[in-house]
Amino acid sequence: MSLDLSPLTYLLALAFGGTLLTFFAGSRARWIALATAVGTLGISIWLLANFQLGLATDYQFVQVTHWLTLSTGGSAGLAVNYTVGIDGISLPFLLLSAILTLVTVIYHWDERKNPAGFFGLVGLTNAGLLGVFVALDVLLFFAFWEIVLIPMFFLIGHWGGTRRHYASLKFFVYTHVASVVTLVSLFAMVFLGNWGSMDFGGSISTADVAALNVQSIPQITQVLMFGALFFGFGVKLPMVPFHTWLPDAHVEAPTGGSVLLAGMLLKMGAYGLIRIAFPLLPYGHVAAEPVVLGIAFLSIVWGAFLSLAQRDLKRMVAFSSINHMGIVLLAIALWTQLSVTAAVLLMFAHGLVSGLLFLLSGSVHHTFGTRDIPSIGGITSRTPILSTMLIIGSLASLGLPSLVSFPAEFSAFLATWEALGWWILLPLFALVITAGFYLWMLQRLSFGPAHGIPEKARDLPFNEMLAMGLLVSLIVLYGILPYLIVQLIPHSAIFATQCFHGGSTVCATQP
Amino acid sequence: MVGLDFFVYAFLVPLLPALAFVVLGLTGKSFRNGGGLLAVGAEGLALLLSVFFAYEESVSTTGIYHDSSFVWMGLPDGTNFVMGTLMSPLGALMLLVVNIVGFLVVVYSLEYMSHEEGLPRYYAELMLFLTAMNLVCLADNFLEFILAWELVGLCSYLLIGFFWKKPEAASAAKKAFLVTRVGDVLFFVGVFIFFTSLAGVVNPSITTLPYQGQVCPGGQVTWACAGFTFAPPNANSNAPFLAPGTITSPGYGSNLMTLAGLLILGGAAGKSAQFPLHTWLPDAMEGPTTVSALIHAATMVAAGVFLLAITSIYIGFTSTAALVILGIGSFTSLFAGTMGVVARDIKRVIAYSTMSQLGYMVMGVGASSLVLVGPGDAMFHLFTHAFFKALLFLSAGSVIHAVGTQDLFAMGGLLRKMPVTAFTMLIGALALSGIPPFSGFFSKDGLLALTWAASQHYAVALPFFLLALVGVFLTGFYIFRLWFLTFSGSHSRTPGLHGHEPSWIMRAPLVALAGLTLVAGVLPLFGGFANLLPGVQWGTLGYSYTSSGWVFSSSDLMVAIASLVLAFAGVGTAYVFWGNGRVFSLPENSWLRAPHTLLLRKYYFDEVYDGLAHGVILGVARGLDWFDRYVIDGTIHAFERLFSQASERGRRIQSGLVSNYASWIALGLVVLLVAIIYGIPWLDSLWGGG
Amino acid sequence: MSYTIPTISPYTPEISLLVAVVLIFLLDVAGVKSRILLGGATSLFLLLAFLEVLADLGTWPLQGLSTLPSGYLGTLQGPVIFTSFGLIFQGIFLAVALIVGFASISDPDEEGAPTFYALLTLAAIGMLFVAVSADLILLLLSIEITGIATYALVGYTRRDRRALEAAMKFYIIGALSTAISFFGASLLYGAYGTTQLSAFSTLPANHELALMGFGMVAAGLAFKATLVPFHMWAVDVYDGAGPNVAGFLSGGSKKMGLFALFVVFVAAVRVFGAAEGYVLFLALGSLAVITMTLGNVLALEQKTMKRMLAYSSIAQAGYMLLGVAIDTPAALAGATLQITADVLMKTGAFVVVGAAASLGIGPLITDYKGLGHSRPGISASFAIMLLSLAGMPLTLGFVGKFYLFFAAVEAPGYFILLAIAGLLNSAISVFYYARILRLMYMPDDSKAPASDGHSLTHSTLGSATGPATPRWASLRSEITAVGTARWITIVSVAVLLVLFGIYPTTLVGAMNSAAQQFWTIGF
Amino acid sequence: MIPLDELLVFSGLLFSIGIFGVLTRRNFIMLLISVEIIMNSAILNFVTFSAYSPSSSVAQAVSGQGIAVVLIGLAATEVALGLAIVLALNRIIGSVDVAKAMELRL
Repeated sequence: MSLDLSPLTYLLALAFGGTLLTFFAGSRARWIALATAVGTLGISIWLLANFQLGLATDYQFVQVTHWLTLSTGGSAGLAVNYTVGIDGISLPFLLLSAILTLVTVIYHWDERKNPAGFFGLVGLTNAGLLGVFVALDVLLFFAFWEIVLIPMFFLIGHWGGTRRHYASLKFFVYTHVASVVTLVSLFAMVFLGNWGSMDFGGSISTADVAALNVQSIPQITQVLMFGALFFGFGVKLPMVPFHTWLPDAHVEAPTGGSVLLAGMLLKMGAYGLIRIAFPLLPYGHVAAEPVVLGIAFLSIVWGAFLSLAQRDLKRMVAFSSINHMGIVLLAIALWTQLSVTAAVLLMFAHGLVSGLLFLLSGSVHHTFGTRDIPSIGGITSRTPILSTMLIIGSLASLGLPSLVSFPAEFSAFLATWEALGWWILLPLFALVITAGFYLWMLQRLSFGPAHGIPEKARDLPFNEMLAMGLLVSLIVLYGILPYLIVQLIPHSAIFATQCFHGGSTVCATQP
Repeated sequence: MVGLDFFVYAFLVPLLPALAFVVLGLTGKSFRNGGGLLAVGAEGLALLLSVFFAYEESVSTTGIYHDSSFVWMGLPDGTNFVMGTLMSPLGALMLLVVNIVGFLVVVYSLEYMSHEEGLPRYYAELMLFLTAMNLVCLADNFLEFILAWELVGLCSYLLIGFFWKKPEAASAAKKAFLVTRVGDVLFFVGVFIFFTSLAGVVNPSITTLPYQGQVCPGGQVTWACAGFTFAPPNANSNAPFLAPGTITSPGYGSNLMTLAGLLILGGAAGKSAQFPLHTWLPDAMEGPTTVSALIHAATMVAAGVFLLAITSIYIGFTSTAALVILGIGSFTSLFAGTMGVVARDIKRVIAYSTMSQLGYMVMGVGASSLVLVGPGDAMFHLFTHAFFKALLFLSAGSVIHAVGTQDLFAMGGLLRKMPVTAFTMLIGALALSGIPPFSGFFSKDGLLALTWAASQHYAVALPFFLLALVGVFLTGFYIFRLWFLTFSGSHSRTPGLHGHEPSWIMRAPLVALAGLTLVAGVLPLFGGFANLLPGVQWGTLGYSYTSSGWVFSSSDLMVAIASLVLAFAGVGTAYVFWGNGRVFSLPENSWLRAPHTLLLRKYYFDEVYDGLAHGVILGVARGLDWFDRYVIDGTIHAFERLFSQASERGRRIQSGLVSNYASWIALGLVVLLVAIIYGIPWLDSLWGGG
Repeated sequence: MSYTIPTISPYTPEISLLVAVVLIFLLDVAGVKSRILLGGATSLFLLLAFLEVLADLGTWPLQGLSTLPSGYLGTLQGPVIFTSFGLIFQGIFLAVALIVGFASISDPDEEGAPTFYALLTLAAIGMLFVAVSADLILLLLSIEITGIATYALVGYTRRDRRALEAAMKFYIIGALSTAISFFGASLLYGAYGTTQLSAFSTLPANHELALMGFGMVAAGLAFKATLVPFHMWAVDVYDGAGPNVAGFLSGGSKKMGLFALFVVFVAAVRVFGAAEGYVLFLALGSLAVITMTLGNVLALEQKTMKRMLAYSSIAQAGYMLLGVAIDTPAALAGATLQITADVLMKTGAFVVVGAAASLGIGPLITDYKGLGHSRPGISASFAIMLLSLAGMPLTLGFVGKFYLFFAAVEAPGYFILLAIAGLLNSAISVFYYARILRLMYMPDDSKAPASDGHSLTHSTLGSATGPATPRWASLRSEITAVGTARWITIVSVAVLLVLFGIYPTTLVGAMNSAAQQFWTIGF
Repeated sequence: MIPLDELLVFSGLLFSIGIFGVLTRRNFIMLLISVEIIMNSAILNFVTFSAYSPSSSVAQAVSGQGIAVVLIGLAATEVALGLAIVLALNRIIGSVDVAKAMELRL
């Protein structure tokens, strides 16, 4: 066995090893969790620093190690490899996952309910997520994909709110159903494409998607396969009408769980679309385009309206996630370089922003004992810092320039305009609604005369402030200098957007 | 003259307040008085710089400095989103306005705000506002413009909500943000059209026009190449800035470009409180008076006009779009004026006058686009208006500071108690009414003359010109109603109301602004100031300053005389009703009652919009929420129940009696055998052996 | 017609176990009833046999597993044949027996110990012969040896009413099925004139007779493999039998039935022409789908842990049947892998049920509430087994299911429908596995307000999360309560599941080459 | 010699009788007997087919009879165990009626 290990292997080893240690660390769990989170963040930053920009032809930090062979009746069988590697699309997610995990650990620093379990599960979520974003093999990808469900199930079910049992089961079963649907399609792709191994990258150059023989798959089959993949990834996204697991899961999840759920788990679906469904099934996505776009628009409008109707702060933020992920889906569906870049950037932005907002809803809850927006108000007088953070988070989420969502949403909308013209009015209308529900929330919660505030309410403790401060500074940093992230993406986005429909290397977005 | 190289440092203008913002935002509490002096210092430096830049621009022949080297986001396909600075005559003028008023307001705040809670927040937000506003002036392209524009809106939101404990303030802040957001959304689409379509529809001949959108090499549509950036293709070129009359017909009067122009107008209307997106501005008076003066009178609301002005230069409006712009502006000028006539709140009256004056400016941009000259007149009015409107607001602030109420009918007789304030406010009121020699007369006359000229070419503009004239009458009427109600008479209408003059810290800005109001009107006569106002038709009593010098025009004379007469008539009428401490109230059964109520309720726009927001939008949202919970999620639950029921029923097969199990086995055996023995041949024949 | 003198070496596992049986009888006669002694000895012999099987595979140490020698290991004429496929199953059967035997050391009942171990070992011997049978009669006889031993094993205590009822049901249905399969065998004998499995690969003159024979044999074997509708005994028997015995039935006896189905039908596939074979496998596929669906759906609403596990076991049988229904090397390998995984997880799960009983935990699923906090060791292991059953990654169950479903997609024709059905079933099954996890780890303290990890609510939740005793101390008390042997078994099974889940490389390699050989060469 | 067909029909009848017995009887002993009848039908088949074997191989032809002998032994073993179970069950529930042993259900 070769010892030529990729740094990504070290990253995964650290994440999983740290998690294992955390589970058995008892009262010292939080320190180990912190060390693991810092370590993974460190490696991610090292990867960022050593990532070669503009080297668009292939994945970087690749390692291909034989894992197992599936018998296919052929002579060689089908190799399943431990293949890892990253490009500019996956790297932002690695960073985001490490950041959000760190933030979660800091925020929950004083967790008293079985801290070893909590931090261990958070670490396991992180490890699984990192795995999803580095895996370049179908089995590996799917394995990590499913691993993520497990800790999240426990996090929601044990540390969650009053209806946590219902929510955790719903989350688990719903998303699992979705994943198994994708699995069939993934298999079909491997088999129908005559893949030599289950790798979809790494040993195969990104640019060489043709090597996966996707164009040889009959068109009707491609459409079916695309449908299955789209459903599976879309539930995770989530797309309307398969979204109802999300509000429940979010409302019941513990704060850190929500942060990871919104910040990272939703991104897995979109990542799957960008990485697998769209580039590998060119005809499928072209044919399904109207449906995908329709669902994207529906999600955008639905998320915005439903957020407006919520009384629960967390539920509101959850629905706003549906809205934002709808924009992501829209951007992915357009499948141009600009739009895919926008989608990745928007996900990065949404990870930071929704992370902040979920931290805030957690803090609001345990500071005031409720998240019901109408029953508290004027919190600025008692908790100015919390209120300030809430304002910043809301503004970031409604797409204020100089905060990170703006460049992403702007480019996404620009790409939408370029491709679809006047349909742009729909998401823009939703943008107004988005501004509306956030501002309405601020008006009721932060401003006005104080009411409903319990006597013992205190402003944010230091660790929560630190966690939020970290996110806010990143939101501002990447808002002012978006190229720090953007420069990674588009080179990879070029190759992700090339499709090989009809033997042409020109990407046909519209049929 | 230092030369263009010095413009490299243009970024310092926004940077100085930005630094102050960061310092105040992080450590504001450690400053005495909330760090006001720091703000004054930073803003003072910015003012010095902008004066200097404005001077350089006015004497420069080359005119423009452009730097867009900072790639904010870039794509390999050549689409680059850049940030940079563009120092142009218009920008320099706007910079001057912003920083003069900004500086004076910050100084004024030192005393006016000194008793308020949360001063560090106040100054930090003010500094952030000035940063963003300076950035608006210097924006190099539409993206940067939008960025700054939205930040300005944010500061407006935060500062309107400064007294956040008041529910009205919180509500007004939200309203301001949302209504301008609607405009912004339209603005975005307009920009998108420019970005994607301009290169395709631009008439090749207009590449000769240095500041308009260009056809990109190879027909490629890229960011920098699609008219998205304001700057000329070869930065720092020696091409002269637009001389009057050099704009030819846009030549690309396609419907799409018309639409784009109207969408830009939508953005401008949101920011500049033009009909029908005007409802937020009166409510915005819930903010501190200083904020009203700076943001909601002099600078931010004028940014909409600025947007229209630069768009008219760099891209141009089609005639249809220009006509609509003219119409909206003119209509708003009258529409706002009518509401100003009945308002009781001193600040709201001034707010309506702001809307009205902004309407004149918007009308001016439309008119200048119709007659194919630069938007100099509108910008000139923006310039003068900034001073006298800030003056009016700060004077009103002085009054409010002294008497503690904003109700006009509670005041009266303050002339003797606050002579300086009364005097400065009088200057402001005269300027607003358009009485010479105050600056308002000159700039407003230019606009009216321009609109008259436009109506000569496009008859459809004539009614709007008349509306604007009626607006002149109303302006004189309502502003002097305000002045008389506040200052005239021998005693106040509220017993125990005692006014007093503020300290010199507050008086100094008043006096300074009064001085500026006096001189601003004639500034174009001096030096190269007119260079800052491309295409200005500084028409006074029939004389227009054009490229060929002073030119007499009898029609201009008529316009000037008409507006003068109307203004005096307005003031006179006001005197008749309100002068000398008189209080006019409408008779109970007057036929004017109904219109009066209509005006007081602001034409019921708030009610309609509220109904739309709460009734329709929120109603739809609640309906969808119900659907989401009970239909979509209900379907999921139905599946769950289905399986659960199936499981519960299926369990009963397991009877526990072993004979039953054996029966099932026998049944299974039979089925299996039948399937194998008869099923196979049957299926075989069915599928033809396949 | 000449018999070569059989070499003794391939039979060393069987002989070792026979020695063990004799030894147990002798010890019983000598009055030794100690479970430690008897169980220890049995386990040692089972381990020995297991190692011998590995040695027979020529693969000791383990690295060689992926490169099995091609062709038959022995070329014995007559009813016995050694294939690497069969040897792998020998290893699987011995592993089950070993798990059950070792875990049973911790059973309290000393009186029945000799009987138990003797029967267990006898059953194992029968299973070993099943794995090497080349003759239908030897196959059925070996199954019957195991069958009789297991009937007795279920009711060996003779005092427990439920166990006896289970034994009775098991016996009646078992005897019925045996008789049916022998009847089928007789028809096959009539059709072919011989009972050698290798002979079944040609089409006989009277092929309707042969078809009937195959159908009846299949029905008889389906009883062992708990395929619907031949499954109903299983639920009651698993429920009534001791947990370890249930584990043995589910992990061993059922797998034996499946193996026999593989053997008979892989031989039989060559009987039929392409079209008829296709339809036959379609029938088997439907049977698989019905089995897994019914198992999973009925498991949803079960109240007791054992019955839930029984239904889950039935559902798993449905998955494994895909191995023969799809009939490709990949499917066979996948099914074998899934069987291996199931041996560990299902047997382990039943052992956990026994451990829970010894902790005073009732039979209901809800009785497991809060177990995760009071008994971390076995709960974590149980959780791993359940996750593996649900097909979650990092466990062998994931790899097995993944492989099986891949095989279904990979196979030509409409077998992709089987994959979809299987995956949807897998999704349903997650529901009831997750429910147990929830109960164990998320005690139902719903009256406590939501926690966000903060002080306001923590005082109330602290009590629900169990005593704050040091972790290792509580683990020690857990080991004492459960019994060392049982505890070690449970934990090692869980660890093995994870280890093989992460590194299935050699295991999969072995399955692949064995399945490939077996499928290509047959008998 | 008896025709093959008749023998087969006979064994088929035996099989059916056995199955019928298993399905209708509640008495454990009767069930046992029914199962044995099925078993015997199988044994009969083996002997029949052996006798009618067309195979030239003597070993093959005779093997059916050998199998029959083995099966008789097997059946005896089975019955022995079955009786042991029924005795133990009878001791506890006081009946050999399988309908009395229905505690394990649903």
